[in-house]
Amino acid sequence: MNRNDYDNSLARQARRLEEYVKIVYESVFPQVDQLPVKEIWDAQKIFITGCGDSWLAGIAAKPAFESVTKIETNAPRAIDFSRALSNKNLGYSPNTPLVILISYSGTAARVIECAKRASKYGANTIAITNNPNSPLAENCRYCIHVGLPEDGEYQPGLTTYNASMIALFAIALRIGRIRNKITPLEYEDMKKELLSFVSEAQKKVSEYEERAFETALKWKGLKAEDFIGDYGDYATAFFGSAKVIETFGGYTTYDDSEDWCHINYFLADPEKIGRVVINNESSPSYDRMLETINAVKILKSPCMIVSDAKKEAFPETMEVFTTVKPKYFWMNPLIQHIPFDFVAGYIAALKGETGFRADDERYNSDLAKNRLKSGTQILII
Amino acid sequence: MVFIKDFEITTGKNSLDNITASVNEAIKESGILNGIAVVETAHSTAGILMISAYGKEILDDIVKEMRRIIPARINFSHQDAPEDSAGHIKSALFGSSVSLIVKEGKLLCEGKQDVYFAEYDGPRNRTYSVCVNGEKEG
Amino acid sequence: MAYMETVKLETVYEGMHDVTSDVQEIVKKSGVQEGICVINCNHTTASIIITSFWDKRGHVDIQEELDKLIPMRYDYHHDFDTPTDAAGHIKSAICGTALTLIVHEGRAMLGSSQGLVFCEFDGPRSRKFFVKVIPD
Amino acid sequence: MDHKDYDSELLKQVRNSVKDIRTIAENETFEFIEKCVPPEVAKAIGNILLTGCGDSYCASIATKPIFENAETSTKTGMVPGIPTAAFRNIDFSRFYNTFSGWNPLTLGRNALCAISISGSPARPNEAALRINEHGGTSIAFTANPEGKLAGNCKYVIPMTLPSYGLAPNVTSYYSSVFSLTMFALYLNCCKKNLTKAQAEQSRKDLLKYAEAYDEAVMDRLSKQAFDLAKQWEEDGVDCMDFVGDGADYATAFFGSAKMVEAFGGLTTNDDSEDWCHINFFIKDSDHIGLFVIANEDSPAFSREMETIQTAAAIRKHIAVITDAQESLFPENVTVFRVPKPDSVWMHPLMEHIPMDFVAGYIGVWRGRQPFRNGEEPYCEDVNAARFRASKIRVI
Repeated sequence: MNRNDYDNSLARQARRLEEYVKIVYESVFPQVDQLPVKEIWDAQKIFITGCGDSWLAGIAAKPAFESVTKIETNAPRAIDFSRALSNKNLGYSPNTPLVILISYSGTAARVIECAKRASKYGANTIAITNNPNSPLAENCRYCIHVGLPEDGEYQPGLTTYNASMIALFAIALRIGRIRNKITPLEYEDMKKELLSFVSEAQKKVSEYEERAFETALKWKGLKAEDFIGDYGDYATAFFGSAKVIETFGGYTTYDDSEDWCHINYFLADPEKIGRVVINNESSPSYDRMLETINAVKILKSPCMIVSDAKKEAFPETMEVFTTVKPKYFWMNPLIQHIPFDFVAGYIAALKGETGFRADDERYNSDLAKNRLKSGTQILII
Repeated sequence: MVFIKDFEITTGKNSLDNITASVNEAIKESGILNGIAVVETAHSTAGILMISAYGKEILDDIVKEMRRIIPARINFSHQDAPEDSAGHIKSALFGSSVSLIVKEGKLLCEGKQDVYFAEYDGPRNRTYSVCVNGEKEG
Repeated sequence: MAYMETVKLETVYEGMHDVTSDVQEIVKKSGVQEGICVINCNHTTASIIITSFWDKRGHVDIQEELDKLIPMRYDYHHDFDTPTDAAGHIKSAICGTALTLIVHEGRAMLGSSQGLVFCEFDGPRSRKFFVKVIPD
Repeated sequence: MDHKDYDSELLKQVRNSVKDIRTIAENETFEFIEKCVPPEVAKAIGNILLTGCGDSYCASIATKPIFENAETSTKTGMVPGIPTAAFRNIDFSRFYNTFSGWNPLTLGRNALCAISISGSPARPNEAALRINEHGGTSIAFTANPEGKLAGNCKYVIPMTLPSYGLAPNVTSYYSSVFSLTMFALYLNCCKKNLTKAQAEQSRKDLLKYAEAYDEAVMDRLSKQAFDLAKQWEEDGVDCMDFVGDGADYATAFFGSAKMVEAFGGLTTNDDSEDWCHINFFIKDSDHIGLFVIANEDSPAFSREMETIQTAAAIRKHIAVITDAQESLFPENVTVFRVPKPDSVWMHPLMEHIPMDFVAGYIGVWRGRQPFRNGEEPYCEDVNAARFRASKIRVI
């Protein structure tokens, strides 16, 4: 089995991790530095929303926003923000809440609907997109263009996910700096650390790739993948599950460390389910997740762990991918999805699957094609 | 004869750090007996001040008055952190360099006034320089 | 018999909204000829003041001078909401939120240049104030 | 064989739904709640935090809108209620305000409803200890008033729980959703967002909605579920995904949990928008069953309809739980027509029934023990130490 015969979109993007992060970094920070001071000071609550990977980027960036800006930050589902959110959260004060809306193409109907609802209440809205004259950008007060080359290979991918996260980190740092929650020293250090953390991670990418290919060979025949992660790491878990579905359409499920013990512990054929656990020493639920990992050991499932802790912290039967330990823990979700991205990409290549069922016309009919853009938009006031 | 020495300093928030010792050090090192010593910082949100050497409490008064005159408002035209925007104004108004007379190898203001590094947007890593210009012999 | 009404208005940022006609109308509707008219604005970041209505630019001066006196500093002790809100509380406390006018011959007595102005110190917001006309 | 010929502790619970709700309702009156949490304590609450594990988390999501009084239809002219947040238990215990810090001004106004039927798992107790630590009010919703959780909480609302043998819990879900609903209405009364009459009326309407699941309706749903389950088993459906929005997401989450508990079925759950972005691309579309909750008065109904049409073009096995007309849905979709309640927030109490039936029937056919009781390797985690003996750490 020669790995080079099974190259794939996710693997190619993972190898260019640092390159893309730099492009987005150079593009977003100057734009974010233009965000006006008064509205940043008016924001008493922050919502980050989007669909699919964009929504997950919001969940992944929650720890960053809460640590750096000290403002209550929520990452609701787009459908919940636009339709279910009680309107007591909106319009109670000028320019608040700050609503950050993410859509790479800027055309996702639901996210535009969220932007319209937020604007109706005088909330401050910032779009994160790669298309500055998209309908989303038009419906938002400010637009952060992530600056990725148009023709890049991003689907199925991780580049737009990382791009959204870098833009979110930039906004969080700007808010933290303006509201004096982080000192000028910390601000400069965090900006520098963001790049050095990614370049350190880039050095380990080829090691991840080799080991991930071995895992892919072992896991190719499994019935399903089950992902476990808490809070910010729940996004990394959910992202892994989304990649499985996008690349080879496999069965997956995901949960947090506590609820997994109450529900997914009972899944049938545990030996045929590959578990992917994200557990960082820097996480407040690190000790709880260790207990969950022991329960996984009891089930004798094939298990892969992504962690900033050393291999020795975990049962030896488990495949541990130790990632670079960041100075600021909230940067972990930026790179901790890489190991499993390789696994998903290689399993798909080994199974001969094309991403997004491109070869199956049922998935590419007109109805299927504009399922995200068309559809009724309703304004709940 | 011109002698320039650079210094580094890590400041705190609203800090006023007495840097007279480093000015004397530069003068001694230069060997210059009579002339002037210019103390300057190239940062746009910091400054160099000469403050009476008679009491620490004066420093608190100075910091409070500076903040009263130039409050760290959120509606400055300059779109940066309030302390940063106010810092630019303070630095411009209160000056970022002083020239001190050196007489017989010593500062004229020795014992009466001290030289302070004023941090208007800290904590930060800062640099400043002392340029001693004059003659060595009497 | 006393008569009361609520006036609702949508303010703008640093808005100075002339509400003299609203109040006079309520006094007229009350039918009270001689008595007093109490005006209450129960907000903590807004006020109702009496000032000249001839030159609207004068209203801008009031907001600007208040802003100089009470800058929108970020380091107020009250930092639960926003700096604008913190400064707004002080401006509102200074400018007051309750007024009483004399009603004579069916009208609230105001000087030839006096007008009632609703000052918004933390807008835009939807605001309301109460006018109660009480006969002698 | 007919659906009536099958029985199990799970199916018994589902069939006794209305009877059990009547029993629960008899005890869970406003006077009873008032004795547990006095009005002056209720009035002082400014912020409701709901948390629990598994089904209790579902109950939190299901009843959040009732606390928030976010009645989108202005029928009862309800005014906005209390700011409310529903948390995954680990999120509340270890992450809530951990990075941003607690707001000193609202410490005393936070009230946590810690929900746990037995009161024994570590995490709900950890949550209660945490809110006590941070100056908030802890309220236990538990069927075991002498249990650990009741001991750790300042106030206790004992929940009536008709007992059954070991089985995936459905009755306990009625108990927690109903108790939380009564507490939410009581709270809004104390805070003058609702009149006593409106609260009483809402309670009557809720019971009327439960009663609407009468013999005929339950029999029809049971038969439909039986036929669907048989068809899906014959077609080799080996995975299911569940879609619900807002409070209906609780029903989707609950349904997926029942499948796992009853027979270890592989399930995942999402909302109607995100499903189109992710689960739409699952390859083996002939062997995966989709459940969608789509009620006519739900604010997300328009999106749910679009998602059902999109799914119908690629999937064979689709079931919809709705109070709308069958004719609105594509032919190849099985429509579970359920009664229509007076208020949108009432749906989650009952709309999970069709899925419970399906879990029950498949559970009997596949012959798996509920919660894999006694089965290897699951039973090696003795007495569910994984969540009962988990170390409590209050931060």
